Amino acid sequence: MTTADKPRLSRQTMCDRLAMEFQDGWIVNLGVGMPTLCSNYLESEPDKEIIFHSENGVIGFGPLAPAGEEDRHLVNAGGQNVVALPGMAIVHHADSFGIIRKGMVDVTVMGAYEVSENGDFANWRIPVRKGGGIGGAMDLAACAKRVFIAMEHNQRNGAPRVLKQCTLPITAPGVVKLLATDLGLFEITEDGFVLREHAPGWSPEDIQEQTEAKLIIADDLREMRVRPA
Amino acid sequence: MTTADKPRLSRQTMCDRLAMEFQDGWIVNLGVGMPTLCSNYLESEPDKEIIFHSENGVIGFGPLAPAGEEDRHLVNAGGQNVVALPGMAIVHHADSFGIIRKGMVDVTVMGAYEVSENGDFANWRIPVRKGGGIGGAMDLAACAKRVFIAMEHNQRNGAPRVLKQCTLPITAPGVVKLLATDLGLFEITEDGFVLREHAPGWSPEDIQEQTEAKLIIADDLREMRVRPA
Amino acid sequence: MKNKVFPDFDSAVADMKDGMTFMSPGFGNVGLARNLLAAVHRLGVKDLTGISNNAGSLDDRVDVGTLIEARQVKKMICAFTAPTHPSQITPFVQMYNDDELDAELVPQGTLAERMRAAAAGIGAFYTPASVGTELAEGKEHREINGRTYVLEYPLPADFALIRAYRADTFGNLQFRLTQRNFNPVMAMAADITVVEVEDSIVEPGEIDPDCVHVPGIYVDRLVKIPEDGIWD
Amino acid sequence: MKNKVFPDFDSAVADMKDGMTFMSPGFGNVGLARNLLAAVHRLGVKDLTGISNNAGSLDDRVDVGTLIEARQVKKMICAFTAPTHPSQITPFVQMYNDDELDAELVPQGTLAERMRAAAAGIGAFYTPASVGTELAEGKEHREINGRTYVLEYPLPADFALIRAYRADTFGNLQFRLTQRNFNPVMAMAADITVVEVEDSIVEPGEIDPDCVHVPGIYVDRLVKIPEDGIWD
Repeated sequence: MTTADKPRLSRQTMCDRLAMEFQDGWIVNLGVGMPTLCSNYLESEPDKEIIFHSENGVIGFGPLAPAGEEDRHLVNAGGQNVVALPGMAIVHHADSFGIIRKGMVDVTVMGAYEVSENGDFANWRIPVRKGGGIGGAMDLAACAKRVFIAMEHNQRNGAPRVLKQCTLPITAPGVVKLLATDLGLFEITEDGFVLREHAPGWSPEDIQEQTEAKLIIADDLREMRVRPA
Repeated sequence: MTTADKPRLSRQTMCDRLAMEFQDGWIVNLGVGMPTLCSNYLESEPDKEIIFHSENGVIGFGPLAPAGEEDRHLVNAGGQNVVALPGMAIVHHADSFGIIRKGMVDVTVMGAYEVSENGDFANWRIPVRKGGGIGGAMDLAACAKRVFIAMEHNQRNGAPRVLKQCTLPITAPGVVKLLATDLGLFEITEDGFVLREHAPGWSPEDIQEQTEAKLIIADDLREMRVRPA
Repeated sequence: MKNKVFPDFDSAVADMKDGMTFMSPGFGNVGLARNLLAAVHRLGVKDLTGISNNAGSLDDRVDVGTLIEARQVKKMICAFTAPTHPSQITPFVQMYNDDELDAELVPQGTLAERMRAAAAGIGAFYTPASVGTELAEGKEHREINGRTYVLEYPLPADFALIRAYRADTFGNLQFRLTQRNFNPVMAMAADITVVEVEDSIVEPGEIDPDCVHVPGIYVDRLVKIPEDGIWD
Repeated sequence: MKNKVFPDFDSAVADMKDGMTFMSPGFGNVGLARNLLAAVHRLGVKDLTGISNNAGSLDDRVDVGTLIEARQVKKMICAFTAPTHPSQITPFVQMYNDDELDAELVPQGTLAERMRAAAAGIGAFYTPASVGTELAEGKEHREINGRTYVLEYPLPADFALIRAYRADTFGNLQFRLTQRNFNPVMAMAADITVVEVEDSIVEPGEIDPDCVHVPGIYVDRLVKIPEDGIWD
């Protein structure tokens, strides 16, 4: 069986793995799209209290509102109706980004088009298209305590997204700490780009084959965890 | 009778005259001390609605609280207990100075040690003393739409306070629009320092004698008004 | 004192002129002044510059995109100048790609802070957002305490078109939950602030002074949304 | 989750160290955390830098002046370094005149905005206040749109000693009327924010999320003022 045929991790597994890193009491900002799946994982660790922050100025909101129970004035960063939790607070947009710029967000999880081995990432602009959609990504990327990325390891045509250097305009330089792809978990350290966990059935060599960045194989390399150690 | 013996205007008259200039709907900030007397005049023009702003973030407060009816959480810039009016709003200190710096205060009335003919004034520091008490005066002086000053015309030893140039460190350059002293009303115009109204019994020459600044005598010079035209 | 309560949306924006700059709040379809945008659409003023988080959505509802599609807008200053999904070719995206409209892309936090600077009389400020990216190119950089920042300037506007939940006749405003978003900074940054009110316009004194989100001194005009107005 | 409610004032400031910077709010004797200041006095830490609108009053009540008189403060950053009336020779004024203490005089609006910059991650900002005066000497000037501004830097602190009216156990704060003054910006600017609460510390959910003045994420410690505490 060629590597191209081997089964890859699901998006939920990728996000579960990142969410596993969240610590009790952390302030977490989840980007629109795939990263919102991180909140599903947290149901499996009910003792871990996470405070969700969204750019539009809501701190401490809950899960998606059940159909029929939406409050039309309460949405998350993706515009989805969420539930109010006790202790929730609202601030305006300028104050919300004050929270971000002060570095109070413990982790932001975002999607990306590309990540490079030095921690750059790109998620706002494709050069063939005019303009871009930056939203709050640059503020979050520059200022959150940690930037985690959840991203498919390859483009649809198979080309690698994990590069020596980003080809697309970057969102912030050198900020990515942790990357989950459908092939594994990667940590960006001072020594370089470290493969920490791999998808079942994928060898380090298989993964390097799909990766332009030079992988350092962790001494304690293991299969991608789906539950905390 | 020498000019030194002639009767001078009271502090209340000086402040009445300045308050007469306030227009309906103006946002007014009154400095601690003499300027607070301006609010007494407004009782005589009940149709004129003035919105009082104070540095500590209160907008639209009323007169001093009657004894026994003080709310210990509600004070003006002088720390005096005032009455809440309907429509009052509270903001924090940084937002309160945002109001000031945006230029929303239509007039600030302050006391001063010295005013010069070009509109400089000094009210925060005496050189023989270390340090100064600047409070919110520099922000207000630099940013209010109009700066009015209420000040005794002479020092206790008779030396003039209305000068060609301030001798004390200034609070802001060239901002004074209107000055009321116990000798008259003075307007600072592009042409110079204009005597508009004089205390009863005081001739322009009498007043010039007490003034280092070069007075321009208004064509329509008149006695200090105590009621609107 | 000046009456701030207007009978309808059209009279509340009637003095908007060609070439003016307007601010339109809203995030995730919440907190937009759709009735006021519809009135600006009916007014037909042209060559507007719009300041908004995005430049309209694909649905049929009135938003900034309505003015763009009617060719009333010459420039947008916003945080999204390309669709978040390639399929979302809004009128704005089409016209921007065809060079029929200008746009300035601003990171969302910088967008909000530039409005706040205009609201607070700040001449300019340094932010760490966008440093090291294409959006910081040509901007002044400065290292402060070992960190690099870019210099950003205030973003004022002639009009802010605001949606509030509740107001008093003096203009004190309250918002509900994430309806607040850009509304307060826009209301405070603009020269003329016009507000459409969802719940009620009450007498002064009925809103707790400790729970005012925007003091009435920033607010010029209020219109209660009628039952047959645009609500969502 | 971390318990933010402390049993007494002394335990809430016990880890304050010599040489630290603290913020103390209050304006016109309203909104000062007198119980926490008294605890810092009992703790006896020295070489503190204080950030406050003024540096203590002449009355017998506990305020920043209490720490100054006890020689716990090496420097004050404030808007009043001389008495407003020549007769008001406070311990601070005496010590400052005798060069036993350092002070930095900052215009009140600049003081508040420098804290706000620290709270909002702004690297520096330009303000028109103090331009053309002695207090702007040596500072960087810049002309922006025909107006001259001076550059000012953020003012952070290790501790903020806050007085609130009401709180929930998560740390969401509410203030009453002009008690608010510097409290929110200080609470948001400091590393560790300690709050003495007048009315009650309630369960999360009891404070309306639309009427929170300082979100709980900024607040580290809460102490309810006991009946025999310092109230005014």
